[in-house]
Amino acid sequence: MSQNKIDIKKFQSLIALLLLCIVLGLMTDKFFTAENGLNVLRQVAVNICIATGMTLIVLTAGIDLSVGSVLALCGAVTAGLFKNGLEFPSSDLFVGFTMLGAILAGLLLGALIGWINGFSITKFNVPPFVATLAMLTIARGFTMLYTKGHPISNLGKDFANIGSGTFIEIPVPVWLAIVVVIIAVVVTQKTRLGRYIYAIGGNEQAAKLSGINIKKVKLIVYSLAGSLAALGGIIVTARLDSAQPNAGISYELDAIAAVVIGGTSLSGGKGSVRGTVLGAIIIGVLNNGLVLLNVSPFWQQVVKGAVILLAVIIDKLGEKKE
Amino acid sequence: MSQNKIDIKKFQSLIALLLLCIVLGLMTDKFFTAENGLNVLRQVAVNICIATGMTLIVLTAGIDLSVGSVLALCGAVTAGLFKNGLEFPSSDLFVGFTMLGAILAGLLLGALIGWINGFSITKFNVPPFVATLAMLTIARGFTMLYTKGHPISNLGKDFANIGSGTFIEIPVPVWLAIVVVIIAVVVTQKTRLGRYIYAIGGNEQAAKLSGINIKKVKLIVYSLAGSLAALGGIIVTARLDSAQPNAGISYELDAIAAVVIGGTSLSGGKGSVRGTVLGAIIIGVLNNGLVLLNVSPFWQQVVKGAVILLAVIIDKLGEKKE
Amino acid sequence: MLEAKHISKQFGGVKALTDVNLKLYPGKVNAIIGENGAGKSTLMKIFSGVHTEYGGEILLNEKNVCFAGTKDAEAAGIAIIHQELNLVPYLTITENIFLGSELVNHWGLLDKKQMQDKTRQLLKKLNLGIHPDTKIASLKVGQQQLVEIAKALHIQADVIIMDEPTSAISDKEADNLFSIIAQLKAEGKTIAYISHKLKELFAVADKYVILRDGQTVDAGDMKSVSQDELIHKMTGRQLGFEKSGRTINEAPVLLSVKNLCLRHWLLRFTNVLNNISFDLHKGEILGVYGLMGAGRTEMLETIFGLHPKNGSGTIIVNDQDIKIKSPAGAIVAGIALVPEDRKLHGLILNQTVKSNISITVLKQLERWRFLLSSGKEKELSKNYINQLGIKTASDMAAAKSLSGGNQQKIVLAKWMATHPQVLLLDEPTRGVDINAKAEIYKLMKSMAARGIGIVMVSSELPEILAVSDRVLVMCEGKLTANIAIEEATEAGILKYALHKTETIA
Amino acid sequence: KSKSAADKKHKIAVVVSTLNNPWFVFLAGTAADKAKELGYDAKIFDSQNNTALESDHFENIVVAGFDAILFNPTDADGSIANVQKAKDAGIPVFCMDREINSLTAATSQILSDSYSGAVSVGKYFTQQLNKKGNYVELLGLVGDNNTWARSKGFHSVVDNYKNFKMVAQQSADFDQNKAMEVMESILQAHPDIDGVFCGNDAMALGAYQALLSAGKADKIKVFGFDGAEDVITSIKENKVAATGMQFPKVMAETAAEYADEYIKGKRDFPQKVPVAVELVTAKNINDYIAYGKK
Ligand SMILES: Nc1ncnc2c1ncn2[C@@H]1O[C@H](COP(=O)(O)OP(=O)(O)OP(=O)(O)O)[C@@H](O)[C@H]1O
Ligand SMILES: Nc1ncnc2c1ncn2[C@@H]1O[C@H](COP(=O)(O)OP(=O)(O)OP(=O)(O)O)[C@@H](O)[C@H]1O
Ligand SMILES: [Mg+2]
Ligand SMILES: [Mg+2]
Repeated sequence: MSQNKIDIKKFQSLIALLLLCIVLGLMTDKFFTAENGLNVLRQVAVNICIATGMTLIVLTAGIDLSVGSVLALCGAVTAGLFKNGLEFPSSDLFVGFTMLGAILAGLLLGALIGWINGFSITKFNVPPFVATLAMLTIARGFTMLYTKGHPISNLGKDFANIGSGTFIEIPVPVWLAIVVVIIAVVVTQKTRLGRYIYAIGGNEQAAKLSGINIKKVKLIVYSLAGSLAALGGIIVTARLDSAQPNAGISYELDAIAAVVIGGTSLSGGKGSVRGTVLGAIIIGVLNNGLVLLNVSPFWQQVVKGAVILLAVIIDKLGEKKE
Repeated sequence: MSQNKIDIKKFQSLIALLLLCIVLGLMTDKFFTAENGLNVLRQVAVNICIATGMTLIVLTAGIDLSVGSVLALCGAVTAGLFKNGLEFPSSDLFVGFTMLGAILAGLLLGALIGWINGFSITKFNVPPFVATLAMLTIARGFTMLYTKGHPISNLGKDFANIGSGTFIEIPVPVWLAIVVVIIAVVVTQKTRLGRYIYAIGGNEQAAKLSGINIKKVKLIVYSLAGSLAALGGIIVTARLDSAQPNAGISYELDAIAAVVIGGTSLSGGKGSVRGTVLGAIIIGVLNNGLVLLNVSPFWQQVVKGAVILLAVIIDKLGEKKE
Repeated sequence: MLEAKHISKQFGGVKALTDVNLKLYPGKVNAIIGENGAGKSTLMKIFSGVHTEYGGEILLNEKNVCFAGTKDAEAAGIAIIHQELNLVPYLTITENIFLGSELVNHWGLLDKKQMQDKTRQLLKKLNLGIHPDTKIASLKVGQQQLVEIAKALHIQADVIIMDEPTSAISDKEADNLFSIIAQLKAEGKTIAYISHKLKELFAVADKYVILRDGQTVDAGDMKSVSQDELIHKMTGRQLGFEKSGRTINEAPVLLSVKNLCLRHWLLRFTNVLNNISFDLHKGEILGVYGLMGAGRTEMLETIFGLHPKNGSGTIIVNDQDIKIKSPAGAIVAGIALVPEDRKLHGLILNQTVKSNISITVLKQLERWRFLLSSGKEKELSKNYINQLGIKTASDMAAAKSLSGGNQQKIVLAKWMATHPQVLLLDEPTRGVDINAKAEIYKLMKSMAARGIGIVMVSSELPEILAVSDRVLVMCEGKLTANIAIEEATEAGILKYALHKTETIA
Repeated sequence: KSKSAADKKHKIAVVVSTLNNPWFVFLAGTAADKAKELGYDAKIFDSQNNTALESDHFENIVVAGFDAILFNPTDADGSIANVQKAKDAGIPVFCMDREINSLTAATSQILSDSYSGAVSVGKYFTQQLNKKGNYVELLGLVGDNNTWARSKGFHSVVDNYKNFKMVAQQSADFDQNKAMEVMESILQAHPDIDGVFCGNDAMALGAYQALLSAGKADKIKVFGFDGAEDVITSIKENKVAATGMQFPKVMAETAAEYADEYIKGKRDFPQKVPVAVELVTAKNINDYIAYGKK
């Protein structure tokens, strides 16, 4: 019986997406083309990466507002290290970076920032909202300091390929997103860590009494989310062949929207990565559809808001019978 | 004993603020002047209005992300009605508005939008985060549609006075904020509505079983927050003598930051309007101080984030001893 | 053998334990006895590594141990069933039982199959016929309690602490538990057993330790002590309750429930409640008995307006047909409900005792119809704190800092404050010590004497027999018996609770 | 893509860096109106100052089969890849106002030269302040390249004079309200300033509002950049000293006309068409209207 309910729930999120697709398909013949499909996927790839990390955090009843800034900082640092290396003016030392080295450094930096978020949260009891809001500002500041407010561009064909290349007809960012999602689904559904994430969000007290090391799990989760944001930053940078200092502004809202539309509860313990992917695709399809249909940009915002609301209402109607 | 604890708590938030003020006072002699004090108060008046409404919502364990957009829309509509009245092209009808009429219309619109937020939340069970995120987009869209993307300026001396006038040496916006805060403190501490707000945030189920009409209370709270955002919009418009279509972007973060720095828990039921006022002033003093010290815009963000984090950590250290 | 030496523990200014000494013997059931707030749970939490800061020392098998956390205690072989449920609501039974000790296969991935099988075995042992993949959130409190027990059994510990394990389960499940306890005892395990049900203690316990106000006052063999002695040692005074002997059927009808039905929240064509009809007279205490899942809670909830969409039927209060669509409506009609789960439905745990008591009657505390008078509120809460003997540091203490029994009294107080005509009580003495129980019974009687009609759902037959004027028995959503107290016997009531019998009007 | 549906109405996309600023609303609106006037379907895309979102727009535009793009880039470097994508799909791109750092990707770039515009403002600034005094600079978004083009142009002039002292350089994110608040605080620290240079007109109006409530509006001269409606009025009323007038109308219409010619078959366009930024002051204000010449 409770099993049944879950099935209905999965169904509901999909229904919202399918409805949206059908409506768009009827309204414009450009919508249902392979090219446009890949288009949408490529566009949501970054949000899927970020939102997957966000899902893990939200499942523990946390939140991460810093993802957009982390994306910008890590994208910029990756680009900067790759292009200009690391100079220590005081000691005349110069360290060059290969592409892989720069990318790893970027991902590591993301993990480090996430870890710092987790540290303020677990060590000092700072509410996740505040800790990551502060980090939103701090990381953006460091991005500006690192780039001096100017983009870092012309990173070369190889790097750009991460963003705009394809592999077996499918864009590289989509592959990356797929890998991220598969790993995240396995982690959440099939491993202890995943179980602990759900347990902490569901009842932190009970989790603690069951001997789960809450702090450790949270540190891991925030670090993971940080490095996923960094991955998003690397993809964005590669797509544009340029690291923009103000990249990723307000991406946290898109990511959280994907998480919540996907049915994950902000109070933690309930939800899934799969739902988040659906949520991100709903947002992506919506953005794409509004552009394909000739909706004026001002109306677009109104329609976008209304559709998101509607999607969640459809989602909730099924639940309400309870 | 628990009495003591509350006192310490009050103390902690104040300590953070005082520390900040002392440091700033030592660093620049421009800080501790009556004029600068009023300056800071005038600048935080708008955030205090919005954050007060936000506090009520957060106390019920909700959140309102739409305040910034509501501020912009209501500011624009107030300015538009006052300046151009309301025209019904189809029926050749024209309705002019007095200043008071326009302001009331703006406040009412804010309340209406808040009510709609509350309605999606209570009627359809949409999580507050999503309902108000959708409204953030929708209201911004309507602002753009109403203003066509252009500011509505030159509203006349009387209207501008709401923003830049003074009364007994104290700026009008500060008076407005004081009135708002007093009313909100009385409502939260001394009335039934206030109790219900805390009860709902503390344990919604128990509140419901105690005979509290949850839906009604939430509708009232969201409407109040909406009209306080509208008030903020009217003040901003009056101060600039111009309604900007892009006013209020990301104000929700400032408001929530004030609420949380002020010690109100995002999971509801715990906190106070007084704390929020302190939180808003901390943010305002920080913004002011960083400019007085002419900290480079790059570093400002880093410092601002770090100080907010520090303020909350100081605040939490006291709690931890428990 | 587990031994406590000079244990003391303080919460802020409150001394929960002072210089407690006791021994728990292997192969025995050691009863820990004491009034609400005596410090039983606190002591057990120290044994199981929940509280890590305390004075004194703990010896396990003569060796000094100091646990850094619950995992440590588990590793040392100590498992605990907490008094307050500690389960993760959105996880399944299996997932909760194995939380923190998941089985993994050689890939490092969770071995769901094996965990499910083990869970199924455990549940079978406890006679809980529920699928291991059921989410905790959809279980009733009693079933959750059983899951907690299963979780502790699964650890295979040498010392098993049971903090009021039977408070939320009915006699049938309790009997089941006792046979498991017997088995554990036979295996030589040490069992610490806390309960306020004296009858139960005499049935299962071998040894006893009595705590009063955070101190050990006595210990010994259960066989060597009588019930009255025990009560005397716990409370410092003599106690006993007289059986009710009144019949008040001549009094006017206060509440009349006709054809109350409740549709299932998911399965539209199944009824959780079927055509329930009964009358409650002025000044009558109506006991409602049934096994777990009989639908008693649902019946009270429906009367109280908590199921406006799925419920149907007629409710008549004082000859007036009343449409109750919400708790607020029920309160206006003079009905009050003390819910089954005080943490979830009864209290706002973070708020003060005072505001928890006053929440239902704030309207009456208003001055000039909008400002709350803090003086009146203080008076109100003081009044009930005294009247019910609520043990609290002050009326400003957070409700969560009180012991379970005292929390229950707050819930009672908040509803007594509304001066209801009809009081619905769902397991009102769950987790309440005998002294407080007696006080609550006394209170019920005095309210009944003032003409208030009381419906009391209880899973404890002795309680039903002691307090009720008339007994209703429910089984599977139907009313199966309506027995006058003179004719009621334990066996007679159980018969109706167990077997499907014709519904009586 | 296939040109078989040649008789169908052609579509032109207008991609604008942001619609959160009236100046860009005007630029995009004018471009779209002109395209419609020339007989095309026109649609506006708002990149919200986000190059990645711009990238999404370009992909969608390619799929939707637009015939030309009138483009106001978010970033000189970051937008190159986007323009290249369109070019590869056979869609011509005409840049308006802002440049991209590529001489091959765009079909033509009709540009407003922020740097030399700021140089003119800087020159007028030095004149007006008699080559000495304390001044304040309000920067736009610090991650935006126009912010720096204007700042550098201005400083290339003003920094040559030893008697000028920049007492504060702060960012107000191109936002009017933020500019007002920042200015209010700066006035606390430096009550004795002579001029304010702002990276755009919205900030100039905000700064003016702060000066006005401090009672210093007539002593301190405010300089803006853009030529927005409210500032033109303000210059007339002697509230704002000067602004650098860009010509969004000219740029937008030129771009639309080029696109029209391209669709009709023309292929050689000048790679860069500079549209000078003109200095608007109280003296020549009567020659100008908002966003252009009379
Ligand atoms: N976390 C806490 N914070 C403050 N006080 C506490 C806390 N836990 C327990 N206490 C206090 O310690 C004392 C002992 O409580 P404890 O829960 O051990 O009682 P108990 O004997 O288990 O009672 P009951 O039979 O009602 O469960 C009580 O006065 C209680 O208020
Ligand atoms: N929210 C719910 N989700 C799933 N099942 C429920 C829910 N509420 C009640 N039930 C089921 O409905 C039936 C009746 O439960 P109810 O709580 O009324 O029984 P009860 O006689 O009060 O038992 P208890 O002694 O446990 O309180 C049970 O089978 C119970 O499991
Ligand atoms: Mg206890
Ligand atoms: Mg029940």
